[in-house]
Amino acid sequence: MLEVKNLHVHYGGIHALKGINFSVPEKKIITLIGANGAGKSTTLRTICGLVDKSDGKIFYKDKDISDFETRERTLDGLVMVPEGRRIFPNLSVYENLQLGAFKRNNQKEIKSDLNWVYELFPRLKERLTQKAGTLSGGEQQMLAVGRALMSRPELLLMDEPSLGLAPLLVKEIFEIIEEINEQGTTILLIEQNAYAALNIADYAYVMETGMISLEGEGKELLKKDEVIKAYLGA
Amino acid sequence: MTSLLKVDNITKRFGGLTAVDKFFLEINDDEIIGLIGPNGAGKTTVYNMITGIYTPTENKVYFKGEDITGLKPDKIAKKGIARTFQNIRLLENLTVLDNVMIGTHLRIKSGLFSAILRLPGYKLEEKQLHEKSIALLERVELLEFANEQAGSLPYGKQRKLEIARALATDPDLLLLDEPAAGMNPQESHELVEFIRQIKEEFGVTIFLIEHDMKVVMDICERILVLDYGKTIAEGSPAEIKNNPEVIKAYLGVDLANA
Amino acid sequence: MKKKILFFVLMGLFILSSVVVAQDVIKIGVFEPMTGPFAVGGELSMQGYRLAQMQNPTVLGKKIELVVVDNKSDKVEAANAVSRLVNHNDVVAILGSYSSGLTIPGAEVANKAKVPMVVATATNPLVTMGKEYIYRACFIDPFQGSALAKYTYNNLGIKKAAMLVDVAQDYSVGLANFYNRTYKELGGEIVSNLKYQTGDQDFSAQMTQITSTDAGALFFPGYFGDVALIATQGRELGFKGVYMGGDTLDNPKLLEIAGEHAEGVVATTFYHPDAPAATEASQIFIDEFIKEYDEEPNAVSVMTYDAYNLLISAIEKAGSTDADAIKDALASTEDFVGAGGTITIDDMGNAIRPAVVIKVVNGEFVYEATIQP
Amino acid sequence: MDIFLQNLANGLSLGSLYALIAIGYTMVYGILRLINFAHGEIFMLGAYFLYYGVLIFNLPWWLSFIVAVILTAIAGMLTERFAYRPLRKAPRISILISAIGVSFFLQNAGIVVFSGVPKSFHRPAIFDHMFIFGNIRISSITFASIVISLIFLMGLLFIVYRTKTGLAMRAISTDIETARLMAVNVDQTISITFAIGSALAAVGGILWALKYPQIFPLMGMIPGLKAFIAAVLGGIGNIFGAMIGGFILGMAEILLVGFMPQLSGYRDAFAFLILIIILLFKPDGLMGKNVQEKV
Amino acid sequence: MSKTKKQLLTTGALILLGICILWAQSNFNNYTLRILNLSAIYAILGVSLNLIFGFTGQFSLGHAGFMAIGAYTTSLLIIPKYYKEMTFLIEPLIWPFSVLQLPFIVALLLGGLFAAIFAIIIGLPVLRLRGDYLGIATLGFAEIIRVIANNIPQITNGALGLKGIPAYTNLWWTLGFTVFTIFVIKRLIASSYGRALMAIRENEIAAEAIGVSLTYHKVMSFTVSAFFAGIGGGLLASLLTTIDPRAFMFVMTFNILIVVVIGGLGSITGTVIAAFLFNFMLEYLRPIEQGFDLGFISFPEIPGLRMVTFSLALLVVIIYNQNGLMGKLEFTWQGLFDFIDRIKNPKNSDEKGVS
Repeated sequence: MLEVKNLHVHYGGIHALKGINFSVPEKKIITLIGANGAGKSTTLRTICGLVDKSDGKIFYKDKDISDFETRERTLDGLVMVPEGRRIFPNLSVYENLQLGAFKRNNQKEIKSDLNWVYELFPRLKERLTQKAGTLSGGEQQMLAVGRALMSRPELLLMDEPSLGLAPLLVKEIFEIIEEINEQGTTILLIEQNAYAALNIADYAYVMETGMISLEGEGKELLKKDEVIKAYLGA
Repeated sequence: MTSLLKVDNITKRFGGLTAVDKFFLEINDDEIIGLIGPNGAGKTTVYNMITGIYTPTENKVYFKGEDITGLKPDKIAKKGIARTFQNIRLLENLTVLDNVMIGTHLRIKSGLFSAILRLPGYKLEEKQLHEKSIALLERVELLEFANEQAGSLPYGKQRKLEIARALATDPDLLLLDEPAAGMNPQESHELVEFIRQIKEEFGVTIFLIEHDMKVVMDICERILVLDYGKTIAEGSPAEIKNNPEVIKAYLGVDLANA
Repeated sequence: MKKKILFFVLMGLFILSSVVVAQDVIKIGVFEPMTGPFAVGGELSMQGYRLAQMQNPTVLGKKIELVVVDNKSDKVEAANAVSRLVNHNDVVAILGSYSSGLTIPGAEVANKAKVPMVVATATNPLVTMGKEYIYRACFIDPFQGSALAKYTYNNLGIKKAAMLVDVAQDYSVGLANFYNRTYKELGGEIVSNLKYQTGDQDFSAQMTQITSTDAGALFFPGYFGDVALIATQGRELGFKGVYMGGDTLDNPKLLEIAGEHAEGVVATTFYHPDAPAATEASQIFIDEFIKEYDEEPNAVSVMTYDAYNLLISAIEKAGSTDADAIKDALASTEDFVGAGGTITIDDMGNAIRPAVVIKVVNGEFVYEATIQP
Repeated sequence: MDIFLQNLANGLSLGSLYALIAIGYTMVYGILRLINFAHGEIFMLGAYFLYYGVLIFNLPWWLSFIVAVILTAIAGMLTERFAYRPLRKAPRISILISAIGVSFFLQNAGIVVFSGVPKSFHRPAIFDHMFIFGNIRISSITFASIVISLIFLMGLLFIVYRTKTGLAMRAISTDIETARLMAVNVDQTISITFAIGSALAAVGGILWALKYPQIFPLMGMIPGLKAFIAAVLGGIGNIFGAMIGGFILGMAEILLVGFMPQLSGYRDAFAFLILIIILLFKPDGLMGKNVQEKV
Repeated sequence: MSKTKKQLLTTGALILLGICILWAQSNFNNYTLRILNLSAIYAILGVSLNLIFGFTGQFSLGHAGFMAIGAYTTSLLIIPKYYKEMTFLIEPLIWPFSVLQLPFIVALLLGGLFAAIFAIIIGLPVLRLRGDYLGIATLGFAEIIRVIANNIPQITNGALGLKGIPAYTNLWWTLGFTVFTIFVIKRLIASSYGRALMAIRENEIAAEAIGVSLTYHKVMSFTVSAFFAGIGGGLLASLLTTIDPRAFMFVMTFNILIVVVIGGLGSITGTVIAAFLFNFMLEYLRPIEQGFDLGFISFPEIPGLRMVTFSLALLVVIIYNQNGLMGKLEFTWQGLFDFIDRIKNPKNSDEKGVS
């Protein structure tokens, strides 16, 4: 579904991505793990077109989308849940969800998707008219995910969904990721919480200083010594 | 003996919402205390009240027996309370060294004119501050980055730098807001060691907020659990881990034993 | 890099073009506000200069070139502009500028550099004071102010008047001051002395206040655009007294903007074709002006027209472009016949000339009276 | 008493014009966080377009009005396209300088093209009418401007809070990047914002010229500044606040002169003084949201 | 590079500047000298605005107000008595200004001091505001000062303005004060206090949390900035020999702001370059509207075209240099030598560039 080929990114003087290659097959959960500053977020942002690549190609649904605008990519079902949730704090919860469905016009479908989101996140339904900025961190994360779902993503990119969440919520959010995937959405996940991520991932890549250093099936990587030592804690 | 910090049943309301309800805490010298709780429970609000960003709606905060309620953050920092932030707040466009040196500014004795005219008194003081900052950077293993822009450091080092900068203010009490956020287990583990060491070396008392249970359980001698602005439990790590109410509100059943 | 080169080449061309000058011309500098809040003044002034130049293109057998520099309605630029005319363009003499505030810094520079200057419309006494190279074709505010005050009190018999003054304009403040003084000396009473600032366009509060008094006249020494608005709003709010103002009002635009509300406005100005002081040059000027610009002339244009001719005749009289010779010729001007009347220069460098009182009747300025200095 | 009522009417009249211009100002600010110093010049363009429409092309009034508003909206979009869009990723202050540049440009180009001599703006006879209630006189333009301000306020509130474009505008105002992720067409939405803001400025300029019937290239400077004060007073970015701010400012200016005529020379300073005093008590303006940074 | 060497170089450069001034004063015509003086005054104003805006991050639009205070104070203290009697037509000048006449330097410094005192009075309440709100409030104060100046003829002579100000200003004064301003502000920036100012710019919350008093430092920066603005105003007054309140409209502040932003916010070098560029460009564009003949093609005279071109040029410059000409870079001796090095050995620099 997504193919990244020899992707290079420069930030000012820094060579942030040094030619990475990976692919995301349909209906799977793929995860990128790695230390801070390894270039995971940059990868995701480049795939969405928020960061300009300096070399390489990105194929999505067999199309070269390397030079597409962010908006075009989103219209085509490539949707990101950005790091730090980035909900619109001044808008109500409902309006945030509406924005997720911004590109769509079929009110009936939107309505049914809304109901699906309410089912996934009953707490959002209770707070529809509240300003999103007044939600707690966990609720904001749910809103960010819910908002992304409202655009009917085919490939959902998630940037550190568990960041800054209480343990109970971390668990909940991973369950939801799995559920979304079961409904047919492909997921590319970046996580600090390598343990949880590898547990749900079909396939995983380990990133180090702008390169992919290791890859394999999620559960297998969990057993690898270098992964255990570096990312899971002794 | 008076305790180092006494938070006397403070309450904070925003409009109709009670963010923190009668929070009580006494910290003695040399303790490491943890504050945990679900997102939105009011943990950071407690910090903000201690460091002067908010003024409690009710009751007072005492530091070394002195009422510090309503003082401005810079005055509180001068009294000896330093903090870090949940979302790192470095002076990103300044160098690593400058970040630390600004931390020493509050102890400066020379006046503005002395500084502009470069009088001997100021020169000497500047030299001392410089040396102190260099030593501090060396201690936290950031000396090699001294002249780089703080914003260009990798995330983990930024966290460290923020702690170093807080230490530069010569605090007696250090408040760390989610120091391990965004770190992987290996990094968190190193952080725990780091915090332990600086506590010993700099003789600071530490009060931290953290979600990473491993870190909290490892390092804290005493833990408070906040939920909906109320303290729902207080005790040793072991007690907290098995407190049913905490498990229900915060830890979740299986993760409690992780 | 290519862009930069292109930029410098263009830059170089401009600089070059200003250096390349034709030989047999006499250069006269003009500094006027072509941009900024006084752009209107600059434009009206240029109409007079241009018309005069067309009729009188040579002096001493050489072609006259007008070097026009913009002073942006800004004091700093006014001084820069004159400095440029003097040092960069090497002009023989200078004409300008519309307002006193702009003329004074320019006059300082010119006087210091010993370049003669003829001022057309700046009426503040300080423009020429203490500067031997600066002369002016118009009368000055103390005369105009007191002339108007006398006219109000004696001719119209109005004993109570109100004033509405633009505190940000030296012209307005100066004129108001002299009017106020004379009017009080005569025994009149200023029942309301209100202020506004350049740029204000709403005068409803001021006019409401003035309407509530028993003032028989309102003296508003402002620029014609503002005055047109004041007159309109005053009538709308029911003010019934006589409107009075200075030379800036002698402009057909006032009648256009204020329309019927300008009816009855009384103003002092430099000339009127029906005035006894009018010369044969007056009618020629009016005819030519209408022919050239397709509109009625205004007081500013006639003064700049005269200033140009006054300067040219002085150069002719001096027989050379020597600054001191021109200066002396200017100083000794006697009974120079201009379109706006006859000018004699006094020992302060100011023109001795009568003021003409005009009044708007049926949408036209008509001659009322002449006040001798 | 009559004088007081007359002053109230005067204040209302001036305030409604300030309000109308302030709404456009605040709208652009709300979306782009840009103090559009060129707003006053756009306002000027509106008046000139109408002038040329009626006088040069002899178009009927209603048609000239529509054409002028549309042309001004296009002018606003063009300034955004060429002077602000290239700077979207630049520091905010650079865009501000660009706005100052546009303002200088339009002023000076106005002088070159339209000439610096004021033009008389002849109004249709209907606007010459004065309503007289006892001793109180109120111009028909006052009623027109109040009614038009209210209509536009309603229309704007509808667009901003009830339409998809409005939703996009509000999203962009908080977070452009995330708005892009929602497939919002950012450039187009900002263009629309400028078009609406400029159209409002045009309507303001035309009403202003009807009330104060002379137009000149710098006519927008002071009304622009006052509208800016009004917008800040009400809490910049807040449409309703701008309206309130406009009325407060107009009323305050008039009442100062009305009740303390000896201070009439301080009128412009008074506008700022009110603003500063209000800001000292409400640092984000009257209706502004307290967007204190979350720590 | 060693410190002594740098100091030596700086001293050398200053002596060279002195010689240049000496030469310029006798060889340049008054026009060029006037533009140079004006540029130097703009540099003083720009560098001082850069302190509060570029280094402290406080959006201040009140510079024209401080200039006005400095200009009026200086002027009133140096205008000869007979001129004061002659020009104050509306109301006589109040004591003690009516009798005082002080040396230029004293008057200038007092002008700066008055502006600084005013800055403290204004700054204490206003500097609590942030961002655009601070900008409009300071702009408001500047306008209030101007309006007051219009309305107190017994001190300012109202709109008639002050005339007969002795023309003391020359390159020694203007460039001397430029050097002095740069010296003081650079020293301030490089001190612990300067770092505190930059901390406030970067992140107010963090700065306060590490003990930087926001009020003290903001007001301090504002005051120092106003002091030099006052001096700049005084120099300008003596250059023009006449001032009135219109000279200090907010457009004046905008001009200084343009200089600072075009030069690069937070770069003193950039400000100085932009100050000269701004004034020389305005003058060099004059031929455009005078109409000119290039031999093969002739352009008609279009009054006002200069300002149209200038504003377009301003737009182009800001669009192509979004962070200003210099960004945050400063001139240093080290940088100069590196630069010369690179020109001499282009190959060398290529290798360096990659690393």
